[in-house]
Amino acid sequence: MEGKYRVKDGCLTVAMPKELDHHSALGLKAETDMLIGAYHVRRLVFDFSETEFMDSSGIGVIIGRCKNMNYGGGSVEAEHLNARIEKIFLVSGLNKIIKVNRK
Amino acid sequence: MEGKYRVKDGCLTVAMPKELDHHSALGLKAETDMLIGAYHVRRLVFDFSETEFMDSSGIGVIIGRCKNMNYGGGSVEAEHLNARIEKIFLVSGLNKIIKVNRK
Amino acid sequence: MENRNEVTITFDAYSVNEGFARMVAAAFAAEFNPTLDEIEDIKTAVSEAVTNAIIHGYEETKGKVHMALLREEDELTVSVEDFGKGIADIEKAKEPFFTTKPELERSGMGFAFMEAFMDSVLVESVPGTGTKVTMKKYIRSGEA
Amino acid sequence: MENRNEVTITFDAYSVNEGFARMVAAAFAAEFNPTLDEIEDIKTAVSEAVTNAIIHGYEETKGKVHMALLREEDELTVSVEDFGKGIADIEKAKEPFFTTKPELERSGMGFAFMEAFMDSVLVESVPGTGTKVTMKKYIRSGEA
Ligand SMILES: Nc1ncnc2c1ncn2[C@@H]1O[C@H](COP(=O)(O)OP(=O)(O)O)[C@@H](O)[C@H]1O
Ligand SMILES: Nc1ncnc2c1ncn2[C@@H]1O[C@H](COP(=O)(O)OP(=O)(O)O)[C@@H](O)[C@H]1O
Repeated sequence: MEGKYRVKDGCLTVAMPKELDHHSALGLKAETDMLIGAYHVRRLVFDFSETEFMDSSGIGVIIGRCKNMNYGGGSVEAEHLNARIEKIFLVSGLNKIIKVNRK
Repeated sequence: MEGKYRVKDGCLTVAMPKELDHHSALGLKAETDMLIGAYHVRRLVFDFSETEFMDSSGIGVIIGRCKNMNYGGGSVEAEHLNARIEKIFLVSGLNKIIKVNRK
Repeated sequence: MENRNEVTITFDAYSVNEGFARMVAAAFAAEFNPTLDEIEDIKTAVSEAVTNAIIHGYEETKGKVHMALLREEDELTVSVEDFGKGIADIEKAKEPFFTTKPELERSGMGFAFMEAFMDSVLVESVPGTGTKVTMKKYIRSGEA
Repeated sequence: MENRNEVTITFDAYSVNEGFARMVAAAFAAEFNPTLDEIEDIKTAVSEAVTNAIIHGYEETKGKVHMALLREEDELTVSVEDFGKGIADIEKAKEPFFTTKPELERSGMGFAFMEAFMDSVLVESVPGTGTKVTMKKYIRSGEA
Protein backbone atom coordinates (compact mmCIF):
# COMPACT_ATOMS: atom_id res chain seq x y z
CA MET A 1 0.00 0.00 0.00
CA GLU A 2 1.25 3.49 -0.89
CA GLY A 3 0.36 4.98 2.48
CA LYS A 4 -0.11 3.61 5.95
CA TYR A 5 -3.57 3.70 7.46
CA ARG A 6 -4.91 3.80 10.99
CA VAL A 7 -8.61 3.73 11.94
CA LYS A 8 -9.84 4.51 15.45
CA ASP A 9 -13.31 5.61 16.67
CA GLY A 10 -14.47 6.54 13.17
CA CYS A 11 -11.29 8.53 12.48
CA LEU A 12 -9.05 7.43 9.61
CA THR A 13 -5.47 8.74 9.65
CA VAL A 14 -3.60 8.42 6.37
CA ALA A 15 0.21 8.63 6.46
CA MET A 16 0.90 10.44 3.20
CA PRO A 17 3.76 9.16 1.00
CA LYS A 18 7.20 10.73 0.79
CA GLU A 19 6.46 12.04 -2.67
CA LEU A 20 2.81 12.80 -3.33
CA ASP A 21 2.38 12.99 -7.09
CA HIS A 22 0.28 11.44 -9.85
CA HIS A 23 2.34 8.24 -9.57
CA SER A 24 1.76 7.70 -5.85
CA ALA A 25 -1.78 9.13 -5.92
CA LEU A 26 -3.41 6.21 -7.71
CA GLY A 27 -3.06 3.59 -4.99
CA LEU A 28 -3.57 6.14 -2.23
CA LYS A 29 -6.97 7.23 -3.56
CA ALA A 30 -8.30 3.73 -4.03
CA GLU A 31 -7.16 2.52 -0.63
CA THR A 32 -8.41 5.58 1.24
CA ASP A 33 -11.85 5.39 -0.39
CA MET A 34 -12.08 1.70 0.36
CA LEU A 35 -11.34 2.29 4.05
CA ILE A 36 -13.71 5.30 4.26
CA GLY A 37 -16.49 3.04 3.05
CA ALA A 38 -15.57 -0.05 5.05
CA TYR A 39 -15.14 1.67 8.44
CA HIS A 40 -17.85 4.36 8.18
CA VAL A 41 -15.18 7.01 8.70
CA ARG A 42 -16.54 10.38 10.00
CA ARG A 43 -13.19 12.14 10.32
CA LEU A 44 -10.33 11.88 7.87
CA VAL A 45 -6.83 13.09 8.82
CA PHE A 46 -3.99 13.38 6.30
CA ASP A 47 -0.69 13.07 8.14
CA PHE A 48 2.14 14.71 6.16
CA SER A 49 4.97 13.83 8.59
CA GLU A 50 6.83 11.85 5.95
CA THR A 51 5.95 14.00 2.94
CA GLU A 52 8.74 15.93 1.27
CA PHE A 53 7.17 16.58 -2.11
CA MET A 54 3.63 17.34 -3.28
CA ASP A 55 2.37 18.73 -6.57
CA SER A 56 -1.08 19.56 -7.96
CA SER A 57 -1.92 15.87 -8.31
CA GLY A 58 -1.84 15.86 -4.50
CA ILE A 59 -4.35 18.72 -4.44
CA GLY A 60 -6.61 16.56 -6.59
CA VAL A 61 -6.31 13.64 -4.16
CA ILE A 62 -7.27 15.79 -1.18
CA ILE A 63 -10.15 17.62 -2.84
CA GLY A 64 -11.49 14.31 -4.16
CA ARG A 65 -11.50 12.82 -0.66
CA CYS A 66 -13.14 15.99 0.74
CA LYS A 67 -15.99 15.48 -1.69
CA ASN A 68 -16.42 11.86 -0.65
CA MET A 69 -16.37 12.79 3.05
CA ASN A 70 -18.72 15.74 2.70
CA TYR A 71 -21.39 13.61 1.04
CA GLY A 72 -21.52 11.70 4.28
CA GLY A 73 -21.18 14.81 6.47
CA GLY A 74 -17.68 14.00 7.72
CA SER A 75 -14.66 16.29 8.25
CA VAL A 76 -11.19 16.39 6.70
CA GLU A 77 -7.98 17.64 8.30
CA ALA A 78 -4.26 17.80 7.53
CA GLU A 79 -1.36 17.81 9.96
CA HIS A 80 2.43 17.80 10.29
CA LEU A 81 3.03 19.90 7.17
CA ASN A 82 6.64 20.91 6.54
CA ALA A 83 7.40 24.38 5.20
CA ARG A 84 7.23 23.29 1.57
CA ILE A 85 3.88 21.51 1.93
CA GLU A 86 2.55 24.59 3.80
CA LYS A 87 3.55 26.63 0.77
CA ILE A 88 1.77 24.26 -1.60
CA PHE A 89 -1.37 24.50 0.57
CA LEU A 90 -1.12 28.28 0.53
CA VAL A 91 -0.48 28.71 -3.19
CA SER A 92 -3.32 26.34 -4.06
CA GLY A 93 -5.76 27.74 -1.50
CA LEU A 94 -6.12 24.27 0.01
CA ASN A 95 -5.61 25.78 3.47
CA LYS A 96 -9.02 27.47 3.05
CA ILE A 97 -10.74 24.23 2.10
CA ILE A 98 -9.54 21.87 4.82
CA LYS A 99 -8.55 22.36 8.43
CA VAL A 100 -4.79 22.39 9.00
CA ASN A 101 -3.80 21.33 12.52
CA ARG A 102 -0.83 23.09 14.05
CA LYS A 103 0.86 22.28 17.29
CA MET B 1 39.38 25.39 -2.23
CA GLU B 2 37.99 21.93 -2.97
CA GLY B 3 39.25 20.46 0.28
CA LYS B 4 40.09 21.80 3.68
CA TYR B 5 43.71 21.70 4.79
CA ARG B 6 45.43 21.60 8.17
CA VAL B 7 49.22 21.67 8.69
CA LYS B 8 50.85 20.88 12.04
CA ASP B 9 54.42 19.78 12.84
CA GLY B 10 55.18 18.85 9.24
CA CYS B 11 51.95 16.87 8.93
CA LEU B 12 49.39 17.98 6.33
CA THR B 13 45.84 16.69 6.76
CA VAL B 14 43.60 17.01 3.72
CA ALA B 15 39.83 16.80 4.24
CA MET B 16 38.78 15.00 1.08
CA PRO B 17 35.69 16.27 -0.79
CA LYS B 18 32.22 14.71 -0.60
CA GLU B 19 32.60 13.40 -4.15
CA LEU B 20 36.15 12.62 -5.21
CA ASP B 21 36.15 12.43 -9.00
CA HIS B 22 37.94 13.97 -11.98
CA HIS B 23 35.93 17.17 -11.48
CA SER B 24 36.92 17.74 -7.85
CA ALA B 25 40.43 16.28 -8.32
CA LEU B 26 41.86 19.19 -10.28
CA GLY B 27 41.84 21.82 -7.54
CA LEU B 28 42.62 19.28 -4.86
CA LYS B 29 45.85 18.15 -6.55
CA ALA B 30 47.14 21.66 -7.17
CA GLU B 31 46.38 22.88 -3.65
CA THR B 32 47.84 19.82 -1.94
CA ASP B 33 51.07 19.99 -3.94
CA MET B 34 51.38 23.69 -3.22
CA LEU B 35 51.04 23.09 0.53
CA ILE B 36 53.43 20.07 0.49
CA GLY B 37 56.07 22.33 -1.03
CA ALA B 38 55.39 25.42 1.06
CA TYR B 39 55.33 23.70 4.47
CA HIS B 40 57.99 21.00 3.91
CA VAL B 41 55.40 18.38 4.72
CA ARG B 42 56.86 15.02 5.87
CA ARG B 43 53.59 13.28 6.58
CA LEU B 44 50.45 13.52 4.46
CA VAL B 45 47.09 12.33 5.78
CA PHE B 46 43.97 12.04 3.61
CA ASP B 47 40.91 12.37 5.81
CA PHE B 48 37.87 10.73 4.15
CA SER B 49 35.34 11.62 6.89
CA GLU B 50 33.18 13.60 4.46
CA THR B 51 33.73 11.44 1.38
CA GLU B 52 30.76 9.51 0.03
CA PHE B 53 31.95 8.86 -3.50
CA MET B 54 35.31 8.09 -5.07
CA ASP B 55 36.21 6.70 -8.47
CA SER B 56 39.48 5.85 -10.24
CA SER B 57 40.29 9.55 -10.69
CA GLY B 58 40.63 9.57 -6.90
CA ILE B 59 43.13 6.70 -7.11
CA GLY B 60 45.16 8.85 -9.50
CA VAL B 61 45.14 11.75 -7.05
CA ILE B 62 46.40 9.62 -4.19
CA ILE B 63 49.07 7.77 -6.17
CA GLY B 64 50.27 11.07 -7.63
CA ARG B 65 50.67 12.57 -4.15
CA CYS B 66 52.44 9.40 -2.94
CA LYS B 67 55.02 9.89 -5.68
CA ASN B 68 55.55 13.51 -4.67
CA MET B 69 55.93 12.60 -1.02
CA ASN B 70 58.21 9.62 -1.63
CA TYR B 71 60.68 11.74 -3.59
CA GLY B 72 61.21 13.66 -0.33
CA GLY B 73 61.09 10.55 1.85
CA GLY B 74 57.74 11.37 3.48
CA SER B 75 54.80 9.10 4.35
CA VAL B 76 51.18 9.01 3.20
CA GLU B 77 48.17 7.77 5.15
CA ALA B 78 44.39 7.62 4.80
CA GLU B 79 41.77 7.64 7.55
CA HIS B 80 38.04 7.64 8.31
CA LEU B 81 37.09 5.55 5.25
CA ASN B 82 33.42 4.55 5.04
CA ALA B 83 32.52 1.06 3.79
CA ARG B 84 32.29 2.17 0.17
CA ILE B 85 35.65 3.93 0.15
CA GLU B 86 37.18 0.86 1.86
CA LYS B 87 35.84 -1.20 -1.02
CA ILE B 88 37.36 1.17 -3.59
CA PHE B 89 40.72 0.93 -1.78
CA LEU B 90 40.46 -2.86 -1.78
CA VAL B 91 39.41 -3.29 -5.42
CA SER B 92 42.15 -0.93 -6.60
CA GLY B 93 44.85 -2.33 -4.34
CA LEU B 94 45.37 1.13 -2.86
CA ASN B 95 45.25 -0.37 0.63
CA LYS B 96 48.58 -2.06 -0.17
CA ILE B 97 50.19 1.17 -1.30
CA ILE B 98 49.31 3.53 1.52
CA LYS B 99 48.71 3.05 5.22
CA VAL B 100 45.06 3.04 6.22
CA ASN B 101 44.48 4.13 9.82
CA ARG B 102 41.70 2.35 11.67
CA LYS B 103 40.41 3.18 15.10
CA MET C 1 32.26 26.81 -14.37
CA GLU C 2 31.22 26.92 -18.01
CA ASN C 3 28.83 29.72 -19.02
CA ARG C 4 26.45 27.36 -20.71
CA ASN C 5 25.48 23.79 -20.00
CA GLU C 6 22.82 21.88 -21.84
CA VAL C 7 21.19 18.51 -21.34
CA THR C 8 18.46 16.80 -23.30
CA ILE C 9 16.68 13.71 -22.12
CA THR C 10 14.05 11.44 -23.60
CA PHE C 11 12.02 9.05 -21.50
CA ASP C 12 8.93 6.87 -21.67
CA ALA C 13 5.60 8.38 -20.60
CA TYR C 14 5.31 6.23 -17.48
CA SER C 15 4.20 7.71 -14.19
CA VAL C 16 7.28 6.25 -12.48
CA ASN C 17 9.35 8.65 -14.60
CA GLU C 18 7.67 11.70 -13.03
CA GLY C 19 9.86 11.33 -9.97
CA PHE C 20 12.86 10.52 -12.15
CA ALA C 21 12.39 13.70 -14.21
CA ARG C 22 12.19 15.77 -11.00
CA MET C 23 15.43 14.23 -9.77
CA VAL C 24 17.19 14.92 -13.07
CA ALA C 25 16.11 18.56 -13.02
CA ALA C 26 17.21 18.92 -9.39
CA ALA C 27 20.60 17.32 -10.12
CA PHE C 28 21.11 19.64 -13.08
CA ALA C 29 20.08 22.70 -11.07
CA ALA C 30 22.56 21.78 -8.33
CA GLU C 31 25.30 23.34 -10.47
CA PHE C 32 23.73 26.78 -9.84
CA ASN C 33 24.15 26.32 -6.12
CA PRO C 34 20.44 27.12 -5.64
CA THR C 35 18.52 27.47 -2.38
CA LEU C 36 16.46 24.52 -1.19
CA ASP C 37 13.34 26.50 -2.00
CA GLU C 38 14.47 27.10 -5.56
CA ILE C 39 15.15 23.38 -6.01
CA GLU C 40 11.67 22.56 -4.73
CA ASP C 41 10.13 25.16 -7.07
CA ILE C 42 11.89 23.57 -10.03
CA LYS C 43 10.89 20.06 -9.00
CA THR C 44 7.25 21.08 -8.67
CA ALA C 45 7.14 22.83 -12.05
CA VAL C 46 8.84 19.89 -13.80
CA SER C 47 6.47 17.45 -12.12
CA GLU C 48 3.46 19.41 -13.41
CA ALA C 49 4.71 19.59 -16.98
CA VAL C 50 5.77 15.94 -17.14
CA THR C 51 2.56 14.71 -15.51
CA ASN C 52 0.56 16.71 -18.06
CA ALA C 53 2.48 15.14 -20.93
CA ILE C 54 1.70 11.68 -19.56
CA ILE C 55 -1.94 12.22 -18.56
CA HIS C 56 -3.16 14.73 -21.13
CA GLY C 57 -0.65 14.50 -23.98
CA TYR C 58 -0.57 10.72 -24.22
CA GLU C 59 -3.70 10.00 -22.13
CA GLU C 60 -1.72 7.35 -20.28
CA THR C 61 -0.82 5.37 -23.40
CA LYS C 62 2.70 4.87 -24.75
CA GLY C 63 4.79 7.82 -25.84
CA LYS C 64 8.08 9.62 -25.41
CA VAL C 65 8.60 12.74 -23.32
CA HIS C 66 11.45 15.05 -24.20
CA MET C 67 12.98 17.31 -21.57
CA ALA C 68 15.71 19.89 -22.16
CA LEU C 69 17.66 21.64 -19.42
CA LEU C 70 19.77 24.65 -20.15
CA ARG C 71 21.93 26.82 -17.94
CA GLU C 72 23.01 30.17 -19.31
CA GLU C 73 24.75 32.22 -16.65
CA ASP C 74 22.20 32.49 -13.81
CA GLU C 75 19.19 31.41 -15.80
CA LEU C 76 17.69 27.94 -15.96
CA THR C 77 15.45 27.00 -18.88
CA VAL C 78 13.47 23.77 -18.72
CA SER C 79 11.35 22.59 -21.58
CA VAL C 80 9.07 19.57 -21.56
CA GLU C 81 7.65 18.31 -24.82
CA ASP C 82 5.27 15.57 -25.86
CA PHE C 83 4.10 14.44 -29.27
CA GLY C 84 0.57 13.68 -28.22
CA LYS C 85 -2.91 15.15 -28.27
CA GLY C 86 -2.11 18.86 -28.13
CA ILE C 87 -4.16 21.73 -26.68
CA ALA C 88 -6.85 23.47 -28.72
CA ASP C 89 -7.35 26.54 -26.47
CA ILE C 90 -4.15 27.36 -24.60
CA GLU C 91 -5.60 30.40 -22.79
CA LYS C 92 -8.46 28.34 -21.42
CA ALA C 93 -6.09 25.51 -20.44
CA LYS C 94 -4.00 27.91 -18.37
CA GLU C 95 -6.94 29.13 -16.27
CA PRO C 96 -6.71 27.94 -12.67
CA PHE C 97 -9.09 25.05 -11.92
CA PHE C 98 -9.71 24.36 -15.60
CA THR C 99 -9.28 20.69 -16.39
CA THR C 100 -10.50 18.39 -19.12
CA LYS C 101 -10.05 15.36 -16.88
CA PRO C 102 -12.21 15.94 -13.77
CA GLU C 103 -12.95 12.19 -13.79
CA LEU C 104 -9.27 11.63 -12.91
CA GLU C 105 -9.63 14.18 -10.08
CA ARG C 106 -7.23 16.60 -11.72
CA SER C 107 -7.26 19.88 -9.83
CA GLY C 108 -6.67 22.13 -12.85
CA MET C 109 -3.82 23.73 -10.91
CA GLY C 110 -0.94 22.42 -13.05
CA PHE C 111 -0.27 25.52 -15.12
CA ALA C 112 -1.01 27.75 -12.12
CA PHE C 113 1.75 25.94 -10.20
CA MET C 114 4.20 26.24 -13.09
CA GLU C 115 3.53 29.99 -13.21
CA ALA C 116 3.73 30.37 -9.44
CA PHE C 117 7.08 28.61 -9.14
CA MET C 118 8.92 29.69 -12.28
CA ASP C 119 9.64 33.18 -13.62
CA SER C 120 8.06 32.56 -17.02
CA VAL C 121 6.04 29.83 -18.72
CA LEU C 122 5.52 29.58 -22.46
CA VAL C 123 3.08 27.00 -23.86
CA GLU C 124 3.21 26.02 -27.53
CA SER C 125 0.84 23.39 -28.83
CA VAL C 126 -0.62 22.06 -32.05
CA PRO C 127 -3.67 19.80 -31.68
CA GLY C 128 -2.82 16.30 -32.90
CA THR C 129 0.90 17.08 -32.96
CA GLY C 130 1.98 17.82 -29.43
CA THR C 131 2.74 20.32 -26.71
CA LYS C 132 5.90 22.06 -25.56
CA VAL C 133 6.13 23.96 -22.29
CA THR C 134 9.19 26.17 -21.81
CA MET C 135 9.85 27.54 -18.33
CA LYS C 136 12.56 29.87 -17.13
CA LYS C 137 13.86 30.66 -13.70
CA TYR C 138 16.54 33.04 -12.61
CA ILE C 139 18.59 31.42 -9.84
CA ARG C 140 20.19 33.78 -7.39
CA SER C 141 23.08 31.41 -6.54
CA GLY C 142 23.70 31.16 -2.80
CA GLU C 143 27.16 31.35 -1.34
CA ALA C 144 29.39 28.34 -1.93
CA MET D 1 5.71 -1.40 -12.86
CA GLU D 2 6.31 -1.51 -16.58
CA ASN D 3 8.56 -4.31 -17.85
CA ARG D 4 10.72 -1.96 -19.80
CA ASN D 5 11.76 1.62 -19.21
CA GLU D 6 14.21 3.51 -21.35
CA VAL D 7 15.88 6.89 -21.03
CA THR D 8 18.37 8.59 -23.30
CA ILE D 9 20.27 11.69 -22.33
CA THR D 10 22.71 13.96 -24.10
CA PHE D 11 24.98 16.37 -22.25
CA ASP D 12 28.03 18.53 -22.77
CA ALA D 13 31.46 17.02 -22.08
CA TYR D 14 32.09 19.19 -19.01
CA SER D 15 33.57 17.71 -15.85
CA VAL D 16 30.68 19.17 -13.81
CA ASN D 17 28.39 16.77 -15.69
CA GLU D 18 30.24 13.72 -14.32
CA GLY D 19 28.39 14.11 -11.02
CA PHE D 20 25.18 14.91 -12.87
CA ALA D 21 25.41 11.71 -14.95
CA ARG D 22 25.97 9.66 -11.78
CA MET D 23 22.88 11.20 -10.19
CA VAL D 24 20.77 10.51 -13.28
CA ALA D 25 21.84 6.86 -13.34
CA ALA D 26 21.16 6.51 -9.61
CA ALA D 27 17.71 8.12 -9.97
CA PHE D 28 16.87 5.79 -12.84
CA ALA D 29 18.13 2.73 -10.96
CA ALA D 30 15.96 3.66 -7.95
CA GLU D 31 13.00 2.08 -9.76
CA PHE D 32 14.63 -1.35 -9.33
CA ASN D 33 14.65 -0.87 -5.57
CA PRO D 34 18.38 -1.68 -5.52
CA THR D 35 20.63 -2.03 -2.49
CA LEU D 36 22.81 0.92 -1.53
CA ASP D 37 25.83 -1.04 -2.69
CA GLU D 38 24.30 -1.67 -6.11
CA ILE D 39 23.58 2.06 -6.48
CA GLU D 40 27.19 2.87 -5.61
CA ASP D 41 28.46 0.28 -8.09
CA ILE D 42 26.37 1.85 -10.85
CA LYS D 43 27.48 5.37 -9.94
CA THR D 44 31.14 4.35 -10.01
CA ALA D 45 30.87 2.60 -13.39
CA VAL D 46 28.98 5.53 -14.93
CA SER D 47 31.53 7.96 -13.54
CA GLU D 48 34.39 6.01 -15.15
CA ALA D 49 32.75 5.83 -18.56
CA VAL D 50 31.67 9.48 -18.60
CA THR D 51 35.04 10.71 -17.35
CA ASN D 52 36.75 8.70 -20.10
CA ALA D 53 34.52 10.26 -22.75
CA ILE D 54 35.45 13.73 -21.47
CA ILE D 55 39.19 13.18 -20.89
CA HIS D 56 40.11 10.67 -23.57
CA GLY D 57 37.30 10.90 -26.13
CA TYR D 58 37.20 14.68 -26.36
CA GLU D 59 40.53 15.40 -24.63
CA GLU D 60 38.79 18.07 -22.58
CA THR D 61 37.53 20.02 -25.57
CA LYS D 62 33.87 20.51 -26.52
CA GLY D 63 31.68 17.56 -27.39
CA LYS D 64 28.46 15.75 -26.58
CA VAL D 65 28.16 12.66 -24.43
CA HIS D 66 25.24 10.35 -24.97
CA MET D 67 24.00 8.09 -22.19
CA ALA D 68 21.23 5.50 -22.47
CA LEU D 69 19.61 3.77 -19.52
CA LEU D 70 17.42 0.75 -20.01
CA ARG D 71 15.53 -1.40 -17.57
CA GLU D 72 14.31 -4.76 -18.80
CA GLU D 73 12.86 -6.81 -15.96
CA ASP D 74 15.71 -7.08 -13.41
CA GLU D 75 18.49 -6.00 -15.73
CA LEU D 76 19.94 -2.54 -16.07
CA THR D 77 21.85 -1.60 -19.23
CA VAL D 78 23.84 1.63 -19.28
CA SER D 79 25.62 2.81 -22.37
CA VAL D 80 27.90 5.83 -22.61
CA GLU D 81 28.94 7.08 -26.03
CA ASP D 82 31.19 9.83 -27.32
CA PHE D 83 31.97 10.95 -30.85
CA GLY D 84 35.60 11.71 -30.20
CA LYS D 85 39.04 10.23 -30.64
CA GLY D 86 38.27 6.53 -30.41
CA ILE D 87 40.47 3.67 -29.18
CA ALA D 88 42.92 1.90 -31.50
CA ASP D 89 43.66 -1.16 -29.34
CA ILE D 90 40.70 -1.98 -27.11
CA GLU D 91 42.31 -5.03 -25.49
CA LYS D 92 45.31 -2.98 -24.45
CA ALA D 93 43.08 -0.14 -23.19
CA LYS D 94 41.22 -2.53 -20.91
CA GLU D 95 44.37 -3.76 -19.15
CA PRO D 96 44.56 -2.57 -15.55
CA PHE D 97 47.01 0.32 -15.05
CA PHE D 98 47.23 1.01 -18.78
CA THR D 99 46.73 4.69 -19.52
CA THR D 100 47.65 6.99 -22.39
CA LYS D 101 47.43 10.00 -20.10
CA PRO D 102 49.92 9.44 -17.27
CA GLU D 103 50.65 13.18 -17.36
CA LEU D 104 47.10 13.75 -16.08
CA GLU D 105 47.75 11.21 -13.32
CA ARG D 106 45.19 8.80 -14.67
CA SER D 107 45.43 5.51 -12.80
CA GLY D 108 44.52 3.26 -15.72
CA MET D 109 41.88 1.67 -13.47
CA GLY D 110 38.78 2.99 -15.26
CA PHE D 111 37.89 -0.12 -17.26
CA ALA D 112 38.95 -2.34 -14.36
CA PHE D 113 36.42 -0.53 -12.14
CA MET D 114 33.67 -0.83 -14.74
CA GLU D 115 34.32 -4.57 -14.92
CA ALA D 116 34.55 -4.94 -11.15
CA PHE D 117 31.25 -3.19 -10.48
CA MET D 118 29.07 -4.26 -13.40
CA ASP D 119 28.20 -7.76 -14.64
CA SER D 120 29.40 -7.14 -18.18
CA VAL D 121 31.21 -4.43 -20.11
CA LEU D 122 31.32 -4.17 -23.89
CA VAL D 123 33.59 -1.61 -25.57
CA GLU D 124 33.05 -0.63 -29.20
CA SER D 125 35.26 2.00 -30.77
CA VAL D 126 36.36 3.33 -34.12
CA PRO D 127 39.43 5.59 -34.11
CA GLY D 128 38.46 9.08 -35.22
CA THR D 129 34.75 8.31 -34.87
CA GLY D 130 34.07 7.57 -31.23
CA THR D 131 33.60 5.07 -28.44
CA LYS D 132 30.60 3.33 -26.95
CA VAL D 133 30.72 1.45 -23.67
CA THR D 134 27.75 -0.77 -22.83
CA MET D 135 27.48 -2.13 -19.31
CA LYS D 136 24.92 -4.48 -17.80
CA LYS D 137 24.02 -5.24 -14.24
CA TYR D 138 21.44 -7.61 -12.86
CA ILE D 139 19.73 -5.99 -9.88
CA ARG D 140 18.41 -8.36 -7.25
CA SER D 141 15.66 -5.98 -6.09
CA GLY D 142 15.43 -5.74 -2.34
CA GLU D 143 12.12 -5.96 -0.49
CA ALA D 144 9.81 -2.95 -0.90
N1 LIG E 1 0.74 18.21 -22.46
C1 LIG E 1 -0.58 18.41 -22.64
N2 LIG E 1 -1.21 17.86 -23.69
C2 LIG E 1 -2.54 18.05 -23.88
N3 LIG E 1 -3.32 18.79 -23.07
C3 LIG E 1 -2.73 19.38 -22.01
C4 LIG E 1 -1.35 19.23 -21.74
N4 LIG E 1 -1.07 19.95 -20.63
C5 LIG E 1 -2.21 20.52 -20.24
N5 LIG E 1 -3.23 20.19 -21.07
C6 LIG E 1 -4.64 20.65 -20.97
O1 LIG E 1 -4.69 21.77 -20.10
C7 LIG E 1 -5.58 21.50 -19.02
C8 LIG E 1 -5.11 22.21 -17.77
O2 LIG E 1 -3.87 21.69 -17.35
P1 LIG E 1 -3.40 21.85 -15.83
O3 LIG E 1 -3.53 23.29 -15.44
O4 LIG E 1 -2.07 21.23 -15.69
O5 LIG E 1 -4.49 21.05 -14.98
P2 LIG E 1 -4.79 19.49 -14.84
O6 LIG E 1 -3.58 18.69 -15.23
O7 LIG E 1 -5.12 19.34 -13.39
O8 LIG E 1 -5.95 19.17 -15.73
C9 LIG E 1 -5.63 20.01 -18.90
O9 LIG E 1 -6.80 19.55 -18.26
C10 LIG E 1 -5.55 19.59 -20.37
O10 LIG E 1 -6.80 19.71 -21.01
N1 LIG F 1 36.09 7.19 -24.46
C1 LIG F 1 37.38 6.98 -24.79
N2 LIG F 1 37.90 7.55 -25.90
C2 LIG F 1 39.20 7.35 -26.24
N3 LIG F 1 40.05 6.60 -25.52
C3 LIG F 1 39.60 6.00 -24.40
C4 LIG F 1 38.25 6.17 -23.98
N4 LIG F 1 38.09 5.46 -22.84
C5 LIG F 1 39.27 4.90 -22.58
N5 LIG F 1 40.20 5.21 -23.51
C6 LIG F 1 41.59 4.75 -23.56
O1 LIG F 1 41.74 3.63 -22.71
C7 LIG F 1 42.75 3.89 -21.73
C8 LIG F 1 42.43 3.18 -20.44
O2 LIG F 1 41.23 3.70 -19.88
P1 LIG F 1 40.96 3.53 -18.34
O3 LIG F 1 41.09 2.10 -17.95
O4 LIG F 1 39.63 4.16 -18.03
O5 LIG F 1 42.11 4.35 -17.61
P2 LIG F 1 42.43 5.91 -17.49
O6 LIG F 1 41.18 6.69 -17.73
O7 LIG F 1 42.90 6.07 -16.10
O8 LIG F 1 43.48 6.20 -18.51
C9 LIG F 1 42.82 5.39 -21.63
O9 LIG F 1 44.05 5.84 -21.12
C10 LIG F 1 42.56 5.81 -23.08
O10 LIG F 1 43.74 5.69 -23.86
